[in-house]
Amino acid sequence: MTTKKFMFVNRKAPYGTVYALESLEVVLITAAFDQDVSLVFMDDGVYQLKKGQQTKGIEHKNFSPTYRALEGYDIEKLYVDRESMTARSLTEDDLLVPVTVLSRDQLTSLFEEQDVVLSF
Amino acid sequence: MTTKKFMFVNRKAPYGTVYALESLEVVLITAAFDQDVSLVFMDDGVYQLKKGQQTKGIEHKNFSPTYRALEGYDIEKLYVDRESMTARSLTEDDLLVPVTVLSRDQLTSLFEEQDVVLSF
Amino acid sequence: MKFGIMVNEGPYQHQASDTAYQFCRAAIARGHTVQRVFFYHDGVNNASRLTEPPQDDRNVVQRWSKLAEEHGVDLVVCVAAALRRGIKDENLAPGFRISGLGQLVEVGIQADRLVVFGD
Amino acid sequence: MKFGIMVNEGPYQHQASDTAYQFCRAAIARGHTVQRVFFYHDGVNNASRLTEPPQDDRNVVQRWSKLAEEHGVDLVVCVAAALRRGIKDENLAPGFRISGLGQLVEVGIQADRLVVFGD
Amino acid sequence: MLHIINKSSLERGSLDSCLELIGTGTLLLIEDAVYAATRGHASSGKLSEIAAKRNVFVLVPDCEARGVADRLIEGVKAVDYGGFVDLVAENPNCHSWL
Amino acid sequence: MLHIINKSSLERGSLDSCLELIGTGTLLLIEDAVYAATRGHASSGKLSEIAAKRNVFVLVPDCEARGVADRLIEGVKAVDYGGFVDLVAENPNCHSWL
Repeated sequence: MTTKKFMFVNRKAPYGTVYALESLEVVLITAAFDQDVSLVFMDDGVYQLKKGQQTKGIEHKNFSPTYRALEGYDIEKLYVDRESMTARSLTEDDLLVPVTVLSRDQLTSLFEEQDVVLSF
Repeated sequence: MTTKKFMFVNRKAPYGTVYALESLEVVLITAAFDQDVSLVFMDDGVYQLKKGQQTKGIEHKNFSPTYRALEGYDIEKLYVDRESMTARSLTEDDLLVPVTVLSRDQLTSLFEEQDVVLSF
Repeated sequence: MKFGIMVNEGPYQHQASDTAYQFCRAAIARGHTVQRVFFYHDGVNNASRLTEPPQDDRNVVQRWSKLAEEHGVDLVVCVAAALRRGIKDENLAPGFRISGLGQLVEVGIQADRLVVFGD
Repeated sequence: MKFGIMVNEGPYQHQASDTAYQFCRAAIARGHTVQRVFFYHDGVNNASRLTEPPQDDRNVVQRWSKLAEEHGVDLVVCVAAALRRGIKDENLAPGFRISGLGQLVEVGIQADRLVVFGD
Repeated sequence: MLHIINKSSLERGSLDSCLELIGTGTLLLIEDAVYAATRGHASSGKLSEIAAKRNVFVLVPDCEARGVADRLIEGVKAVDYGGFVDLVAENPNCHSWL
Repeated sequence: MLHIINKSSLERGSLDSCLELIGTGTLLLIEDAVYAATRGHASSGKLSEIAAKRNVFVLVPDCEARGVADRLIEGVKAVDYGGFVDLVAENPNCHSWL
């Protein structure tokens, strides 16, 4: 089967809307099709990776452990926008998983080399 | 029946979402209940009143003539936020109906004297 | 105190319906009355009896139905908004009823506070 | 050229479904192929055969069904998203079918372009 | 008046618009709006200013869900859903900035 | 790359985020995003700057619906739905900034 470069751009915070959760479902399926999968977290999307999410009070399913499981599906290209982290005072220590922090210029290049870009 | 002060705050552009259209439906019903109705247009909501809307190309119903019909339902308190107009380079001449343009301080007072405030 | 509640977004896509539900439960626990929850815009989709969320997630529709059953909360779905979106008696969950926008205005007049939850 | 389309919002609440539909029609008019429209998130609500918009407004669901009938466009509703929101075979409009997320990935691989419409 | 904000201040304009009109009102941040009240966040400065003059509340279950309950700025008060109900009851009217 | 924006630049951050990453790409404004390309709009200045260097398009039916087709800034090109299709076809890939 053809292998294409799929990039998933996560720009929304978790729980306020369903996009982060349902995006993860697409990511897992795409990996199962042996595609080249990249995840980008920018703007409020960086909050998806925040450690310490406790969803009992809002009675939502806490899906943040799934990010830790991505490695098991060979999804290892996790990119985070540096400026989005800074505007939210987040550091790599605040995140659930190891990520590659990119500048805006690096992100621009990454976008341009993709075949399919899905934004959630 | 009790008369209360109902204020409808319109902050969204028309057509991109349904809120402007469905908000108008609530406004008309509220007037039919003989309540004291005020409409505020601020942020992108001021675009709801823009003259010259032609929706054939997007195949939506053009509901902007309804604003002209409000007077017939005795809905005459239409307020527009001055700063929102300025940021969008709109003047009263651009609008479908006569409105009262208010400063932020005047709007603040108006909000505080309401019984029920509905935002769309 | 008597509360009216308005819900403007459907289940799951936005947190609005969740927060509205938690607000209602807390209000009842405080001894207040939730006179009516009015579902407008995509909020009408909260009334679909056909939803089947995953086992490990909350069931938004059932929670509303249970609130109606246990506390007599009047769950009203706007008929015009519901027709636009395909909510009818045939797929209406228990505890909900379909009626006009007048029900929203009425609760706005009668309740001490009307609280809106949306996007 | 072969296009895949993804629609992430329901009918009427957002313009996404309208723009996606106009895009499909224009693509077909240009001689392109729309291989599949995949409905995800609240987009699954585009598949409800129960919607009844006012007479003077467009009928979003029927337009999609007609596109499928006249141009053989494959309209696929994500099963997981549809179960969460109450779209099932019993309220599914003509021309739509319910299937898995794999159908989205497949069209992403096979089509020359995948275009997303949402909020 | 109780002003209720549920959107991220970096994604939407509702917090900024609200702060222009807050007058003597009270502010409650819920859902994605709670991030604005976290230390070092781009909006935290303006929230601190407001919190020095007005009552500013955040909904704790939403902070916990997002993993930010331990990094709220000074001067912001925490409430649960019951506290949310009390705020609505105590204030003469309320406005959800949708 | 074709960048597609459908949100008002005064309500959401998607135009600003996109402009940071536009590189050598092309920009298409649809739905509520078209307002940004109108004369005197708070975002029109930055759009003019981009339009001097890159291709910037607006979707005409969306401009007409909103009553702003006659006040587009210089340098922005108008397309209909067919032109939208052509832009997607001509560019190697596309990104809808949702």
